[in-house]
Amino acid sequence: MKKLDIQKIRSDFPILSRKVNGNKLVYLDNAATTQKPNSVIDSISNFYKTSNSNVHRGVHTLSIESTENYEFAREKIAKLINSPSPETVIWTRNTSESINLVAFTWGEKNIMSGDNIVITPMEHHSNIVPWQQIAKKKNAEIRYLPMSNDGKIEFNNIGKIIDSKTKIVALTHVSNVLGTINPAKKIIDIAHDKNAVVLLDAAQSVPHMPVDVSDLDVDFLTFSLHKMMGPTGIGILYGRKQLLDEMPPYMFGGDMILEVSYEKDAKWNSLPYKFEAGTPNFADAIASGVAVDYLNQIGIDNIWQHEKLITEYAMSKMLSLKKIHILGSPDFKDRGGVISFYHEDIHPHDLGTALDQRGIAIRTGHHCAMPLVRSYDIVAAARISFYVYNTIDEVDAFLYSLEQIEGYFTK
Amino acid sequence: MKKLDIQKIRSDFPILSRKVNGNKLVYLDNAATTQKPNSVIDSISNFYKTSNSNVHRGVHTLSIESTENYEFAREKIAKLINSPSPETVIWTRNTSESINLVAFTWGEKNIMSGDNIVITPMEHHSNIVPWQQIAKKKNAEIRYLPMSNDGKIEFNNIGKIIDSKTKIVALTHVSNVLGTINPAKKIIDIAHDKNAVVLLDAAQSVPHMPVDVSDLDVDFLTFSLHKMMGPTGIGILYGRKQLLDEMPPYMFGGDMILEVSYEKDAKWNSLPYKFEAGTPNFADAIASGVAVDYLNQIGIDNIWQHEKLITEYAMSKMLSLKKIHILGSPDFKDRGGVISFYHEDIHPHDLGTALDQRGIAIRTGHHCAMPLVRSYDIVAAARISFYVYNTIDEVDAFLYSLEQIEGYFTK
Amino acid sequence: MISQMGGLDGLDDLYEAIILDHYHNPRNKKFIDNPDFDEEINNPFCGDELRIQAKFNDDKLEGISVSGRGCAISQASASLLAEYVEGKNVKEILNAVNIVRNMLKGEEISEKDRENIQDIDALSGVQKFPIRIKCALLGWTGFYDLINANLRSS
Amino acid sequence: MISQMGGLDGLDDLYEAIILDHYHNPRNKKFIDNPDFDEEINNPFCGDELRIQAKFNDDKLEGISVSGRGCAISQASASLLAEYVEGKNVKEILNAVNIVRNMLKGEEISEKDRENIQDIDALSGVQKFPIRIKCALLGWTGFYDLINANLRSS
Ligand SMILES: Cc1ncc(COP(=O)(O)O)c(C=O)c1O
Ligand SMILES: Cc1ncc(COP(=O)(O)O)c(C=O)c1O
Repeated sequence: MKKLDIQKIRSDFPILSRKVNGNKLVYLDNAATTQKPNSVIDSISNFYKTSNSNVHRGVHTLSIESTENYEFAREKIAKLINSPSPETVIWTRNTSESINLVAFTWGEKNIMSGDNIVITPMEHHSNIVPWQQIAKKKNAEIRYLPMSNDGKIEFNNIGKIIDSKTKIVALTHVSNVLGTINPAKKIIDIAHDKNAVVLLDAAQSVPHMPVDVSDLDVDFLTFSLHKMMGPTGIGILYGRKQLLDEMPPYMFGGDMILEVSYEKDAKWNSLPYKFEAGTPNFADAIASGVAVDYLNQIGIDNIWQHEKLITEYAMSKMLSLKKIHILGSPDFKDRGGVISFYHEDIHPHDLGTALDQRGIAIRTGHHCAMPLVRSYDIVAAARISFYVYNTIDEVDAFLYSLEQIEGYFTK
Repeated sequence: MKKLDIQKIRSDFPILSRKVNGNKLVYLDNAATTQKPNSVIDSISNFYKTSNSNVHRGVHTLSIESTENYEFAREKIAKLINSPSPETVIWTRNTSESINLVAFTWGEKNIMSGDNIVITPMEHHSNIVPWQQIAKKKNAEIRYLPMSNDGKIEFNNIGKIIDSKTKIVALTHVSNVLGTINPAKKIIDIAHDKNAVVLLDAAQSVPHMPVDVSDLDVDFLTFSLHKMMGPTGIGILYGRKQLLDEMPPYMFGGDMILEVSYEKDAKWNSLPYKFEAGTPNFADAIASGVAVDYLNQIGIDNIWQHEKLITEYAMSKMLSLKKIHILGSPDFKDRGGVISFYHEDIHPHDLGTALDQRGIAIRTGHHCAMPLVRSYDIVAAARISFYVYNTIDEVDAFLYSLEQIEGYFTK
Repeated sequence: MISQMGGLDGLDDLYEAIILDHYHNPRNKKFIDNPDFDEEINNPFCGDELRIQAKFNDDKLEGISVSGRGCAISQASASLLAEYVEGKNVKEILNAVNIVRNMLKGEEISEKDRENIQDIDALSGVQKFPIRIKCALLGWTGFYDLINANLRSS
Repeated sequence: MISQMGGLDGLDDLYEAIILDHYHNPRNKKFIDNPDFDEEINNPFCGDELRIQAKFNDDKLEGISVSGRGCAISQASASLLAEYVEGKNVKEILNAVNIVRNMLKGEEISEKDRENIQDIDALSGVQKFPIRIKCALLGWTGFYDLINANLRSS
């Protein structure tokens, strides 16, 4: 592992020198969205200033440049997750759309009355509600994998849950609330044994650790570029080619067709275009490729090691605070860089507002995982979440402020 | 009407000083996508450099700023089209998604076996294929309004087409191939008389002329920001509040829900959020508001007048060229700034490549309106399309090059 | 080296002494027998919850109980509400709700109105924290809606 | 004042004299009786269309007819194909397709191969116009696929 020069990395992120309420910004809301390096920001400006033109549509130079850049960015994403080919990498708006796409094309076609869909109790709403909806429509059942109190999937009776009627297992790779890293490969193997396919919601893993779709042998993988230094408006759906080929399109319109006539059924374009109707968000797709370049330049492995370090430090300190309760496993080795917690006496919102006075941005609320948060008998939690540009100093600033705020509210 | 200083406007668009194949870029592919002024480009950079944070989710300062900017942009769009309130303005990815949303939520709920859907022969694929698909699913009928040879809707027997079984009339406001400006208000009145709703595909009108949803009394309006100086990745669906309220959601996930539980059905958030699942493309939405500011600063009326002027000039010259055939009405008064044509002896692609040698960007192909182009017994056409930054000089450069190219191919 | 050394004085506008007092010692939590209504209101996004019981005699609020869980602002504001509205008639209550609403929107409040609402004036600092206005309003607008839904129809 | 005054010389790489000649005077357009196959191929995005008829004697191409409409490159390239492949055997044809493919990809072509493909060398300038490579390949890859689909199975 290379020792990262975090100060140098920080200098690539202009927002990190911003002041908030008179203090230097300490951004600890990375699980919601991350900040962007200059190279990504500049990619967008430069594109609009020099090559902007619609893709796949023209023989003129700008259009050719646009199209080449756009497809090159797709190749970079494919390489990052070790997809066997770029055509199985679909641009969407965000993880939520990627999951909806699978639920309402693959699910619509393959899930029948009496089948079941297996998810976990720690899913983001985006990986719960689409499945609840398709299950309702198809008269299928939603099953939850059992989870221990410290937020780990229990495997004892898993064969009773993932069974021959299971069509799909949809689970998060890393929980955005508990930080739990789920043993994806193990679950994929179990599911495949039952001929079920697996969708892995990698919104919180691909940005932070190496993820290899070929090695995992996963069927669908979803993530969002805005959570990995890329622009907003870009999500990814990776799918196994054979599955994507068999799926009907999700949206209809320009670019996703091969032929249209007034009277006959339209014919669909080949992958990946079949799933990309209308003018794509090509400027942001191109910038997404630049985000991947930036991540590769630091090294995903190095990012992961750095986050482990910070998380370990923060966890060990927070576990010793009497009034703070951390959700999920107390063992930092089991988790990604996400720590959700609550204070016995201070509501998360009051904590959030007070920390903001110090320029410290944390997330408070249900984290789009309402049933999970409620299962801890609270209605809201506070969360800090890290990225490669966060430092031990920032964690100290957070801890110091926490102590002060405790004093303020109990004075 | 104010006399526009086009050179000053041009200087706001950095790409317009680019060279292509040694010549100054002449960008005549505006119906595909338009170029962006500095203010829009800078809006994106500045946002990422200072305020970037997820919206609707946090109590911290960045999140508040993001959310306020995002909702303020929505208000600007609402005002531009005179929507009664911002909550009836839904952010989508593009026009295609907006139309799909209506077809598969409103259409799914309201179109029944035996009903019909009325469209026109001059629709973009995005306003054909979704309707063909929902019609097929629902066993409904697609009807085409009759169109004259010069590309105008014929009203003689319209009562036989839009009838008591018509649920929706979906038509383009301005054709992206023929340039035809359809009499929207007249058709809306006829449709409403039969209790049909109307979706107006305004992808080629809102960018170029004043469009007022309240005055038109239209039920749904769709357009794309990338065609009006805004960033890629942002489309709009305007809908009548009552219709939107009654529609089921389109996608499911974070942000569009009010409550989620493991066992019970989720409850949906209010408008507009019900239709905005997952992290929205907020950076581009905010830049879209800046694009609207820029358009307003020039004045939509002025833009329209300038485009009429250029179109008239180009049409009058092109009509006198022996081997050039223009699709649609020869009368420039009936049309927007779009001229599709073909040359008797030179294939559009050869023309496109040759013009590109001169730095002139035109569009060639089926323009995502395959059946329409084929109805003229050609398989592809060339198209020039204007925006406010185009000049008479550029039209002259195009015409001069056209003549030279004719010489080249027949030498 | 910790750079965030500034004080927390900026918070004092939001958390006035009265607010913290009401938060730590909420008023009117006793249950009410045979209330005219007994309902829960909440803001699912924050997770703030309130249960409001109310008993009217003609149009005079004879008794009110407010309990719940949530942030200091939502709970203190609801406690201030409970303390203020008890014994008032419907018109006075609705009027107070409107004053609170306007105050939080940052509109000018007349001297008379300000005197009228007494301790509730402590909420005026919430203006400076726009994201927390919803918290402060939860009890007030909720109670307003409950009165309209439960009393106006009968 | 017209600023676009440059010549069109840049086009000469794409439209070599041989290409324009084949475009204006396409070869092998005569219809064939009892062809082994007679199919249409197209590129719907450009609208380029070709109809290819072919008659084999054993594995030797006895006759071929190519007609269609589309851009100069697609039509000239198909005409070059028709002229070249007539009388060749399947192996020679497939080999030529591969040479053309490699040439258009910009790969090094051996002197022998280049001699071998004769006039077809005129297509080599298309490399510089990547967007037009598809046009140049339409007939070649289409014919390749047709041979594989119609001959290999029998
Ligand atoms: C009339 C019309 N409708 C719809 C569209 C589709 O817009 P988009 O590609 O932004 O979805 C276009 C543009 O291509 C258009 O011109
Ligand atoms: C685990 C997980 N899944 C899905 C999502 C949804 O991502 P998006 O909002 O980009 O659609 C998120 C992020 O909010 C997440 O953390």
